[in-house]
Amino acid sequence: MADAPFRRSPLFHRPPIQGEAGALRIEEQPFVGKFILRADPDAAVEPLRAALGLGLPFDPLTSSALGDTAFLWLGPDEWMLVTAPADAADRAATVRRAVSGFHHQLVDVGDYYTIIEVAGPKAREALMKLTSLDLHPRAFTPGMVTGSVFGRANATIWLPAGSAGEERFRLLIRWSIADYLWCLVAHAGREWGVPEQVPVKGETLTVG
Amino acid sequence: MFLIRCPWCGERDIAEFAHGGEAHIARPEDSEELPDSEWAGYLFLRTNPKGVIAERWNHQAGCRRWFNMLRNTATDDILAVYKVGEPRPEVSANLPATPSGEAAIGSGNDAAKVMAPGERGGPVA
Amino acid sequence: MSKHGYRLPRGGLIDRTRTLRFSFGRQTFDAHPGDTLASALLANGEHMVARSFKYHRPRGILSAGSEEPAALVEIGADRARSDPNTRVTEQEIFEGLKARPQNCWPTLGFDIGALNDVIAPFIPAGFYYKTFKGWPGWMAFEPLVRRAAGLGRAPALPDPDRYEAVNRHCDVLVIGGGPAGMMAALAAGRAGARVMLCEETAALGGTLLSRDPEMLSVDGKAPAEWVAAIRAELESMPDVAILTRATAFGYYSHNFVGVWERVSDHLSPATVPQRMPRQRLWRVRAKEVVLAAGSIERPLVFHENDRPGIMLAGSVRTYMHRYGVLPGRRIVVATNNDSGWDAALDMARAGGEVAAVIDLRSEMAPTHLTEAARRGIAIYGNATIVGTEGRNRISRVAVRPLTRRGGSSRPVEIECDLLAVAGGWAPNVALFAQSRGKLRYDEQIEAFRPGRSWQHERSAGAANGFFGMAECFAEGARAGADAARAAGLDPKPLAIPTVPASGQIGQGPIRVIPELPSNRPKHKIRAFIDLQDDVTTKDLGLAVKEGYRSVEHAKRYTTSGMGTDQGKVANLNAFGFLASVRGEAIPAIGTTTFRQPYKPVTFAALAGQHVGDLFAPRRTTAMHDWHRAHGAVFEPVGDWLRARAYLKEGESFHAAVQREARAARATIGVLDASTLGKVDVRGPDAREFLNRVYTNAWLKLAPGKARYGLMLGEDGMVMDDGVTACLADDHFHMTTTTGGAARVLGKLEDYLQTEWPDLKVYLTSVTEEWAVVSLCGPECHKLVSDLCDGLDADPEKFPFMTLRDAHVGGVPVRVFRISFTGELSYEINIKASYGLWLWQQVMEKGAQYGVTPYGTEAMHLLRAEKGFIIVGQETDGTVNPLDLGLIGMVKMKGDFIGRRSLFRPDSMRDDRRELVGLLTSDPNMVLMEGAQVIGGEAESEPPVPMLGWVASSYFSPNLGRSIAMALVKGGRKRTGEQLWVSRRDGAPVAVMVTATDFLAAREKADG
Amino acid sequence: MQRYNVVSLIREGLRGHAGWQPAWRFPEPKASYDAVIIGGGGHGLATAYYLAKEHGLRDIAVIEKGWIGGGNSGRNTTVIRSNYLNDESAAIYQHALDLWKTLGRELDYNIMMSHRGVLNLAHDEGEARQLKRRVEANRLNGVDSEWLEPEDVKEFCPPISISPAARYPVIGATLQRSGGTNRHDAVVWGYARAADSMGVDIIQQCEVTNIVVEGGAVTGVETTRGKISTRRVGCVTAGHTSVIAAMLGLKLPIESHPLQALVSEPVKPILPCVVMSNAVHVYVSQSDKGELVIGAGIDPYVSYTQRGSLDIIEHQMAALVELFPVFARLRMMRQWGGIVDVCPDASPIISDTPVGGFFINGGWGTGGWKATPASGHAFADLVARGEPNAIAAPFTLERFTTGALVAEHGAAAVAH
Repeated sequence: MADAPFRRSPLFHRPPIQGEAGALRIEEQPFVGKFILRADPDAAVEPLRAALGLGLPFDPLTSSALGDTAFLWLGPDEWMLVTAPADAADRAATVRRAVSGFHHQLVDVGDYYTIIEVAGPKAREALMKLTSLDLHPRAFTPGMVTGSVFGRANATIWLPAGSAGEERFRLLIRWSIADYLWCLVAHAGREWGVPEQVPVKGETLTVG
Repeated sequence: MFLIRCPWCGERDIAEFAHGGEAHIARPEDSEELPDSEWAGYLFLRTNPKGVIAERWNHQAGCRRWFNMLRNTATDDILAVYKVGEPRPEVSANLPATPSGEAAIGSGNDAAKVMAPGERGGPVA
Repeated sequence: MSKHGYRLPRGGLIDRTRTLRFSFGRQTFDAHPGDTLASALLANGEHMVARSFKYHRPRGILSAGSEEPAALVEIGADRARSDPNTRVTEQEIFEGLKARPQNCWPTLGFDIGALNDVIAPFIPAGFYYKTFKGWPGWMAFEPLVRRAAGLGRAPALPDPDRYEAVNRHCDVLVIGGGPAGMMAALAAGRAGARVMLCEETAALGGTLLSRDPEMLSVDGKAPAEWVAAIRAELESMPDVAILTRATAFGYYSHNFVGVWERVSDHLSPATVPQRMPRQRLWRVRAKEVVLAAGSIERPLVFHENDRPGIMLAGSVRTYMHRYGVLPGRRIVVATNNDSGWDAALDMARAGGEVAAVIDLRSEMAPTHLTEAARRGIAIYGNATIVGTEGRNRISRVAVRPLTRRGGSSRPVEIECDLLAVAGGWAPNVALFAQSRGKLRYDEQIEAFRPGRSWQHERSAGAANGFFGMAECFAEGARAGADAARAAGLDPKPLAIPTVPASGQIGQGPIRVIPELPSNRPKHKIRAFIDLQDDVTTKDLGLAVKEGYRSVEHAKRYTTSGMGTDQGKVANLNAFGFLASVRGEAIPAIGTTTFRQPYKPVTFAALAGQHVGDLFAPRRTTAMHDWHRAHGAVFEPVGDWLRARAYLKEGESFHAAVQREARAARATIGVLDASTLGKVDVRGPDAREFLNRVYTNAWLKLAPGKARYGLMLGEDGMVMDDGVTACLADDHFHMTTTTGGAARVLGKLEDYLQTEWPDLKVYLTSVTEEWAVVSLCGPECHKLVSDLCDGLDADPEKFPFMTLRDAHVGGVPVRVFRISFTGELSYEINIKASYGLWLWQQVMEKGAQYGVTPYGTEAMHLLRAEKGFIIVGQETDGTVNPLDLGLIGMVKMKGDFIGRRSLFRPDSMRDDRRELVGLLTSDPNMVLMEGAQVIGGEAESEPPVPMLGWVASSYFSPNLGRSIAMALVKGGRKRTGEQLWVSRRDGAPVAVMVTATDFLAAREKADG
Repeated sequence: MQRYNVVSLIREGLRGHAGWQPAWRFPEPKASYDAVIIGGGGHGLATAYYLAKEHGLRDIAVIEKGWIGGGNSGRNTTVIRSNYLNDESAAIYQHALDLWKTLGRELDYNIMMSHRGVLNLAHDEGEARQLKRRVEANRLNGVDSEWLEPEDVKEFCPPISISPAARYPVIGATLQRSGGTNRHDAVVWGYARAADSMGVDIIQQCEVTNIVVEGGAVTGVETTRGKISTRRVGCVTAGHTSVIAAMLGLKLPIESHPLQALVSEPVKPILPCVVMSNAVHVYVSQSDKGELVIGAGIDPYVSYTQRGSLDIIEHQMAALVELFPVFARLRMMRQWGGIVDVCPDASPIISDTPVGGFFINGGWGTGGWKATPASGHAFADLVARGEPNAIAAPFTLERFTTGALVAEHGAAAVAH
């Protein structure tokens, strides 16, 4: 019944799609736990390792992961903590305790961003239609993460390490433009049979 | 299409960056006492050189850090990239022969397209 | 042969087993797969295919590639898919291809426009600068000129096709798939480099495909076989990509190269797979580039050198060996170098009747002379062409010795239906020049060749000035290895393919004569330089004579090289002629600029996938679907779509806004405020930071309290505003305007990173983490209490400008009691994913209070009733806080962004425009926003002195009259004065200057 | 000066065009001039022309480092309009428009001034509000300008799309009917020919390398072709204004940016007017030759290379196709870049300087072409009399100190 709280992800209206023979598969990963952590790495790394058993990635464009929990390097003093939906609150609390001793910022951005997962043998080729990043296997390796421009939108791309078997790229995209990016990725996949996806439109913009 | 080396993220297309104007223009501390002319200088006056410029860039779509860059505005050759707070590096550049003239090569000038008889060939060292 | 028209009985790379039909104008013809429109037309004996731009002279097919200046047609079956100015030499044939002549009326054969040719003596270069000035004026003549100008017609309907851009990085980009390019790709590929090989035509091979396989073998194989073998090896390399039908059109800075791929232009639209785009833009970032785009043959410059049937000798060889077409039966060859002889002998071997070879030189290669003599070809050494005949196709050539010995020798007339001209080969240096390398003029080949490189590229083969086949192989291998090494790989030496001695020959010695002499007086010679724009040597001479001596002036004055081919075959001849009339050397006069693109690229390909629905993102909130479902009209705010008003069945926009605004003060109004910018500000120095970025004071704001803040630029002008709340001593929640969110965060980060690195503050945007429901109205605290578990929102207990944490249905929310309307108001923030649910809760639980959703328009109206500003409406970048009467917002002590600028002389003027209220005497008269305030009831003659302008204007349902805010010179001092607001349609409207808080005024009035 | 008209064309036609005189001389620089104008572009040549014509100064040299009209004059998209917001701007741009109307006849050179109308599109309420404010201000300033509803826009410019479904729907536009385009080369050449005929020395391939100052005042300029003494120097070097000023140790409120433009292949008439859109950042007209002439925004950084980035062009093309879906299959034939000198308030500088006898006319940013005649007219007056007239006064350097800027970002946001 309507009273019970329900959640909606920004791509609620977009069931997974794929190209022929799974050449390219596109799917939203809703409600994944996401937090921005700002802190001095030198101060934060040990307490976090102790608390989570997970170190902060120091090197640009890298990530560290333990099970479903991962830290993504976003900047020299900025990371994204990514967790399984169910663990979000616990992990955040753990981190907050660990860094409480010194100047930091931990912000829940779980609903700010959603994740579009792009997988399949053509994933790299398709994404190269959106970004000027070099996604050649030699250049963009598992574990790497970085922000870039995708079409006309900024997003963060992350290739989780050791995703056994095939690679599953994850695009972290803001709620309000997730639908645009979804359709853009789909467009990139047209040549491999991904069905056309038309952005939500049809709003009345002019008053008669 | 500049290829800019972010000090943290490495070489990226210009599309990922935002330009922040001339670098090393510090905001006056004691603006209160500053004469109007000097405040105007801070607000508006720029060297706008034909030659090496120190300019601010922000890796907007990437790590969101500001950094400084030395570029030869006569050729768009990027000479150095350095972090905020670091001193401006010494560089040598392929500068115009005359103040308003064009760099010997690599400029957009229409006159500098053909080698003068006897001019040394081969690629630029 | 007549049975096949001009198709040779054998040879060529076309598929003779299949026949395709295509049409040109009203006629229908046969062709074979592998044909271009040009080779198919020539096979059918169709030389004349177009009319020139200015004189509408008959134009034939000169070349066999993208350098074609004249043979332009319109193709396409319908009004949406039609492509004007298409080069017949590039368009591949497909079943049902429809081509039409353009720029002629009524027909190609009989074109009224050709009258221009009759009056040609009176319309020389730049004639239009000298006339059409006087009565009746240019505007009267222009329409005629415009109708005569232009070439093809633009499509009449929107383009139904799809395009896309693709990014690529590679170690080595090889441009040109000829012998040099293939060797370069092979060398780099075998070294393990990431290689891209771009070939403009449909097949790799380049010149190899324009040679007689009987005469030229590569490593003992026929050229085509060798090409196939190398291509196979390249394709077997995982990191080598081969693009055909792909033109590198632009060499930009930092080794960025634009490549234009025609994915399906060679297919009938009906047969193009749905999933394939029509064209692609490849955005290539290459570590190293190999330029192997070959060379371009120049025509000879002589009287009447522009007739259909006059072709480049090298192109004739291409038509013979690549397409199996010999475009003439009785052939004359005119040359100034050895390559013309190779062509002539080629044609003879293929069964053409070569009537004569005319060579400007007196020294000719003995091997050529003997072979020609053996074949009974008449030889004219040290000779010139003095004229030609043939209306729509050449029929006769007149020849005489270049240097007359003793008196005039009557020209010899030679019948022919094809004149093949060989003016020498020029390296294709367009991309090298685009890369800003410097050209070097080489007297040996009488052409520019790559001189000094600037970017990471090197040229190879003919593009580098080496025309022999063996040289091209060696050059390519060298360049490929060189590039791979520069890219950090370790290439191994490559075996250079062997070719028979005949393949070694380049063009040999060359004799260039800027304008061949004729028997006519100099000013009667019509020797064409630019076949498209009809530029003759006479025109260039006139330009120099009149002072347009610089190559750029001459080019612009005559339009030489400014056609769709950008002078690929014309420019060098133009420079040569200009140099000769100026009595200088070519390097001394320089060249015009080689601009991008190398050849015209469709707008749509450059736009890529970013058109239509994907043109730009549209940002929507969590409640968007509800708004849509309930009659919302939206307004774009930045990239956001915000509900502007909710129209009920049959309700007008105005009525809806009035209803919503009334409800917000009578019962409860609810607004989706999610789009407001939100920034989480945290750190021990957060207060100090806010104190520096806002005009007002922040050091003492207690946790749980909120405050309105005003942000300026350093120029002292209002940049943004918003409410910022203190969550904890070192933790704040800042809000910004919807449109300003990104700008503000960027600016604040900038100050933190560069100006105040000492401040311990972190900023993180949380704009879209929160959905925001804004409730407004005297009753709304009840609804807030109903919604929030255990929160008593009674205004007494929940003071203005404070916040509370609470829960709705167990979901945590943050409630602010703030107001943008002057009415009792609360803003509930909830995680975005619950936004829609919360909104529905508000509508359900609010029903009993008559809750009414209102949009941005009513919100604007409500805040105006209270006299609140909207940044961007009451401000325009020239308005400071004092102008807005917000002096109370400006702290006296301590610096803040923009403070100093408030003390500049102009900021202290007492006649600055100040924000005031305006009330019309007629309460129903609503002023136009943007209307100008003037000092008198009648407008004087322009310029009318203006006192200011109306920023906001509404009919207020709650005040029962119209209200307006305006920025008026010395406005506040004028309070109580009468002024006037001008109108386009009618007399100025009298208005009373008032304070801006109309609600307060009303309350006062009501006592 | 040899007259240009149909009669002379026919006469010369009959005698093989043997009798045409050079449009200008190629004089050697003299040792001294009453005034030296640095920069042989439209503004510089116009300045020399009006100095000679209206101030009787004939002993003038125009020093051009390359060939006349080779800078922004030969690279701009020749949009002519005067519908600016502020009184100060309206005054100078309208003055220019009035001069344009008769300039062809005055110079005896057809500058192809085509008053085909200029549309400025509004795509959202905010833009509409700003544009309407401009229309109102224009009307009271005597600048012809009107507001069109979408249907009227479509009627005035048939190929445009006014689909309400568009990402940036056209919700209206301002129209200045007297605006339009002209032929840039013709203007440059016309001014040069007329100035030359009054004795002005136009010295091409001559570059100023230094400006000689004695006792705080200019005494001459050093050039690649020798020293020239003079007590009056007018700097009209557009993108290079800062570079020349730097010779005197002057810093200016100017930054020089690349501005790109491009043309399509020529097609038969399809676009009857000039169309500009700030929101999607593109402006377009069709030349007499049939090419669509298209411009966009500037690159954000300082550069003197006359080159820009391809992505600017890509955005520009997407915007164009969005506004004109029927143009999609046309082709970009030629692209190029210029160097525009941009002021913080998007208004020009016509000013004296701390150095006696040294005057600056620059900072026109992306909008200088349309002002050419008025710019030259007002600057000639300043160079001749030493103080700005009423039209130039608001545009002196002083405004940057007092803060009395002439903010025209709204009216000038997109290059034109």
